[in-house]
Amino acid sequence: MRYNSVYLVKRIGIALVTLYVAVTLNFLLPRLMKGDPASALASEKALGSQEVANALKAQFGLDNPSLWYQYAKYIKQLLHGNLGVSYANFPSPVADVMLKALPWTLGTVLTATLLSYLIGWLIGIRGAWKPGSLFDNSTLFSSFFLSSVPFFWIAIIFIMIFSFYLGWFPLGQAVDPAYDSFAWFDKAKSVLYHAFLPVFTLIIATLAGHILVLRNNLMRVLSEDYMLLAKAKGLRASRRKYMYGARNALLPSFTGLMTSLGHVIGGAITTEIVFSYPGVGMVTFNAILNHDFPLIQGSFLCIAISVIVCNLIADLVYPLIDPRVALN
Amino acid sequence: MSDLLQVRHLSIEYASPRGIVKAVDDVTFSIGKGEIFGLAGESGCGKSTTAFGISRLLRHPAQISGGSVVLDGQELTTLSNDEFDKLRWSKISIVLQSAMNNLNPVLKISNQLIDAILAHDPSMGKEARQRAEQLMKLVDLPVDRLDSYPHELSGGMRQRVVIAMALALRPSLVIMDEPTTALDVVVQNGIIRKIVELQKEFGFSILFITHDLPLMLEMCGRIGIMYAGKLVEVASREQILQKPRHPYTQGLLNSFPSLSGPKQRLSGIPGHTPDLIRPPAGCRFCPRCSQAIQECQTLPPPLVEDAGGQIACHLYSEEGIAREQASAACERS
Amino acid sequence: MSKPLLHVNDLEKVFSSRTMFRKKQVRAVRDVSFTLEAGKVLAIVGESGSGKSTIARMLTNLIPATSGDIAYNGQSLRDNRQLRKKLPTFVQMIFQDPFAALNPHHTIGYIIGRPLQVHRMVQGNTRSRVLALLRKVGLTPEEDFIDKYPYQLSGGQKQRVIIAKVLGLEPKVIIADEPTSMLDVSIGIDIMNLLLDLKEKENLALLMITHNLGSARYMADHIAVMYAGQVMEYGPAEELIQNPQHPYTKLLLYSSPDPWREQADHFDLSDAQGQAVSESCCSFQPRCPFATDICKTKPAAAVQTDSGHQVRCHLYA
Amino acid sequence: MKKMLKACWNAFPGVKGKLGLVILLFFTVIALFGTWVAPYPKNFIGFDSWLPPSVSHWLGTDSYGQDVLSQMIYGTRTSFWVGILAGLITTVIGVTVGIVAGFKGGWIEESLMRIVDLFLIIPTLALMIILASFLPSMGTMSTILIIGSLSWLYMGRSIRSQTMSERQSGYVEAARMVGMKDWEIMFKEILPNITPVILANLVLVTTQAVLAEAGLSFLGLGDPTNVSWGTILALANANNAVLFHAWWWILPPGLAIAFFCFGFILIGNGILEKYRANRGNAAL
Repeated sequence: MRYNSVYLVKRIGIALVTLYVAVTLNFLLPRLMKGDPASALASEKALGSQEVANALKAQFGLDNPSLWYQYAKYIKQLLHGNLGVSYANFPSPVADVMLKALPWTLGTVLTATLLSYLIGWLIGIRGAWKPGSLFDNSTLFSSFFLSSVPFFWIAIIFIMIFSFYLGWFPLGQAVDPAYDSFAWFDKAKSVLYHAFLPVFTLIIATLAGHILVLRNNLMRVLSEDYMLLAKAKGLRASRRKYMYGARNALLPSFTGLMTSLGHVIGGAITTEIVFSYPGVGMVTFNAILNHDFPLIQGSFLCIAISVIVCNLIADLVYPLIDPRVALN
Repeated sequence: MSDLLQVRHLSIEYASPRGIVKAVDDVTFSIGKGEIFGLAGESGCGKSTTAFGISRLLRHPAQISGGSVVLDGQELTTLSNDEFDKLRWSKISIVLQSAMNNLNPVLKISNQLIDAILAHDPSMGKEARQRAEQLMKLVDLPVDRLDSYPHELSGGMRQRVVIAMALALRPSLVIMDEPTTALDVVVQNGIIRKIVELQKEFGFSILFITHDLPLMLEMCGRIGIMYAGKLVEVASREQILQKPRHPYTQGLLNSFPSLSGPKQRLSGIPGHTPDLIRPPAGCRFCPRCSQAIQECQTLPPPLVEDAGGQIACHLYSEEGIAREQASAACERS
Repeated sequence: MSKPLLHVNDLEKVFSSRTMFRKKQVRAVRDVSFTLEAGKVLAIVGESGSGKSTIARMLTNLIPATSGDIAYNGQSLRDNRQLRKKLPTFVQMIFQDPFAALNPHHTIGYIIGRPLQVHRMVQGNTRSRVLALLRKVGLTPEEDFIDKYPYQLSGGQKQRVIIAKVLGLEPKVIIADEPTSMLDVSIGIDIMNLLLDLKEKENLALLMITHNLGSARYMADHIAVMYAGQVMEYGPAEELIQNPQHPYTKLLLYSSPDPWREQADHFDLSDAQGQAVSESCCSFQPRCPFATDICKTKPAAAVQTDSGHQVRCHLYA
Repeated sequence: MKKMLKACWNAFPGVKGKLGLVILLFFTVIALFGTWVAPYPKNFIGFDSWLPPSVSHWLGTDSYGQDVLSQMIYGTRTSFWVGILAGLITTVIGVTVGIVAGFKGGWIEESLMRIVDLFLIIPTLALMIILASFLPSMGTMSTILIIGSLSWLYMGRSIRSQTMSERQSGYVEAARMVGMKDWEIMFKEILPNITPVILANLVLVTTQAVLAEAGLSFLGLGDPTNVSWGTILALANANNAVLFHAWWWILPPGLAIAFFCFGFILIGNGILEKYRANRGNAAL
């Protein structure tokens, strides 16, 4: 493989440090904000019985006041994958709730981000290739407009048009009520059928950002000497556009793709609520309603971890596109 | 020596917020087959614009507003884009200033050498690689460098690759726009000697553009001097060295500190270049010209062709010469 | 012999960059020594990467020297806070790119006037002093120029504004880092003439840095030719141009285009620019046509030859 | 007065700048004079619910019988102030961090930028949710503080890269040659040259702030007592406005947010274009 060890170690190092900070943040937040963390994490009234509350306090070391002890306990629990117990859907632990919800969110968000990046790439290129043309101006203005619209509003509008008035898509949920009885093929069909609108919403909502970034990058690349040389060589327009123009414009926007992942997940949280799509967003929403703090913390941690992992993957893919990074 | 390229009354302008800029105004010259023709002038005189006009590489606001360009008897300005693309690189190729980015940073050197060949002859396939190796040997570069990326080469090596690339399809005209300006003088010397050697071997013509007059005088057979969009003088190397006629050429020659001549104070040229949107009525060099005469303020100087080449200056036009003799006569008597 | 304004002794600069595992050291400047008297011009000539600009930045304390001594009027710069605070009124630098050296957001009056206030050269209004400086550098009528913005000036005019600003601090030494390489030649000559006149009138010491031997010969009384951080040859300008000793100086001379020269014998040269230079041999050895075994094993020391030049080459050891 | 108006008018360059300014003025007027303009008092539930738009209720009523138009007008005030104040807080932090990190370099820059990169990866909205859900009381002020304290990251990084490119330029080296102090170089020499980029970023950040506020209130974390475009949308969704064909309850808040932010983005891009057009005479 063409990887340069220093680059690899550096990237994994950064990912681990970010993860560590996210975990520590997750630990510190409830303690900094509200008075007694114990009451937050194991309040009797929510669980209805004293022994359960005490058992939980012991498990999380909340009975011992020293912060470090609690922190050590918290990390130990975490390594066992035990994120505490969720109030709302007691007694199932937070980890199970998360495992059920995460695939839905990751599925929609990742497909939406990649598709939106691809479409944004194509539109951006076509716009930048002939600047000032009708196509370029119209995409530019609509991108400005789209980038200033909240995710969930687009979701509501789409439901109103496509589901309610036109009836093409379901009003929400992730699968048909009779999902379990389906054969695997119908299951897949129903999942896709339900997932289409949320993914479509996410694509439209994030498309504007990608178009603008790519168009600006390509405008800069087009003024470079090697583009002029490519034209002088009489190369076909398609080769110049993609092998020379787009490939160089892709590089800076690829790092943009990574940082936008966090933004997309943020948007997905609100979109899932509109579609009542059982992803992490929906879980977080219900957790907030029921003041279910362990679940809130758990969902935040899952989001942070998945984003960090995706970024690490993108970091590892980057040297394959940009030769300058991997080899020096 | 029959002419390869004839440029007649070429004019190029572009719209700027402050008005129409006449970057190139009524330029006429020709380049013989196998001749190294130099186009010299200071920044903003339109030499690069002329070259890009000839090879139809003008960037958006600039466009040809008049004149004709004939290559090998074929008029270029009226060709459609597709017809012109057939000529690109097979008849005319270009070498740009060796800035950091005249090679695509994400493509291997071999791909960039081959894709010009493939664009014109897609069936090449395997031999394209051998052609690329041939080209590298041509410019004394190690063949194993074919698989490295541009950022791994030194400035000098990158410029040699670009020169090899320009010769990939054996064009009849190679335009070189300041090819060695960004390089150190020792590396530049090596590359210039390699260009002259290749020119002798393949016999293509070169349109060499630079602001470095001494370098041009060492390399080009005939030289055209441009000032503020006008071609003021065209003459052979010896003519310009011994007896430059146009006052601007004399001023230019008097601005370069030489290494071998006596050490004396040089005067350069006072003042600065005119505004190309509203150029002065008469000769554009008049405000800075020490030998300006009456007509210079009002009348643009006609282009006079004679044994010594071309000159656009009232001192050498018919009435100018007549007046010259008259004033010389009264001085003597 | 007037006391040397600037005395540089065994100057050295090592840039160390640390990647994850190994420490990479680049010796940009090695054992450079020279002196500069008032009213005299020294030109440092060398290719890009020869360390000439690094020396300029060390002399003006923009970057610290790794070792060696820089003394102004006998006072060493090393750990001398008083001199460092007052240094701008002693040595000033003219930069290579006039287009970038002026802040596009300030008027010419502010650009020239502000340094006067920083060093309290003038109490209160600096306008009259700035007008005088504009006159001194030939930007007349000065009333036109003082309220203009940099984008309204041509390259040559911008360089004159920079010279005016530098003169405002009444320095003893002016370092010009390739002052004319970004300008057209016809304007560059005027700038060089201006610097020469100012050197005479104000009795300044001028250190000129350039890659062009022609302008070095035009301006300088002494020339130092640098390669890979070391001074290869140092001597009186006219002498060095007419009778070069060091192979590299000869190479530079014959490579520089000069149509008025009758016949120049050419070197064939390997384009080995940028090869790693080890300490154990003469740094020019990889590209030197006259390299012998001794050149490959022993670093060359600077030697005084009979013609008064200092040459760092085994041929003359 | 006329001259000041003129200066302010061409401070918003180009067609985009002017269009953006008009939109911004429209919303400012409503935000400042909302109480007089709104036909009915705030949160007044005196009407039948689900009334379609009519003469008395231009935008009809919602499920609680509140007049949507007046709710929208009051909502403008919250979103406007959240956008502006959060934007300002973000800009101040972002610019200081960006300039100091960009100019000082060394370990200061390294540590600041590590923190920025760290938080940029973690989704800011998730962080906001955590902060908001744990805060005892959620007033508008705390919303502004949360959004402000978390959205300066992107701006800090872009100002830092801009400062670093300015630091390399000649006039900064010339300023150090003259012996100017660091603070003067940072704020009197570099700052004016990056002001256009700061303004463009300010505009972008304000848009993010408005969207973040809408998101938070949509999740029920906004200030419960106050009304904003986000809360209107949240109620519309919670009460299944879609099933009741209540488009007049759903469309206006979304469009209002969109136009408000659109105005800002237009101004931002107008400024950036003028900045790029005359990089030579960057005299703003």
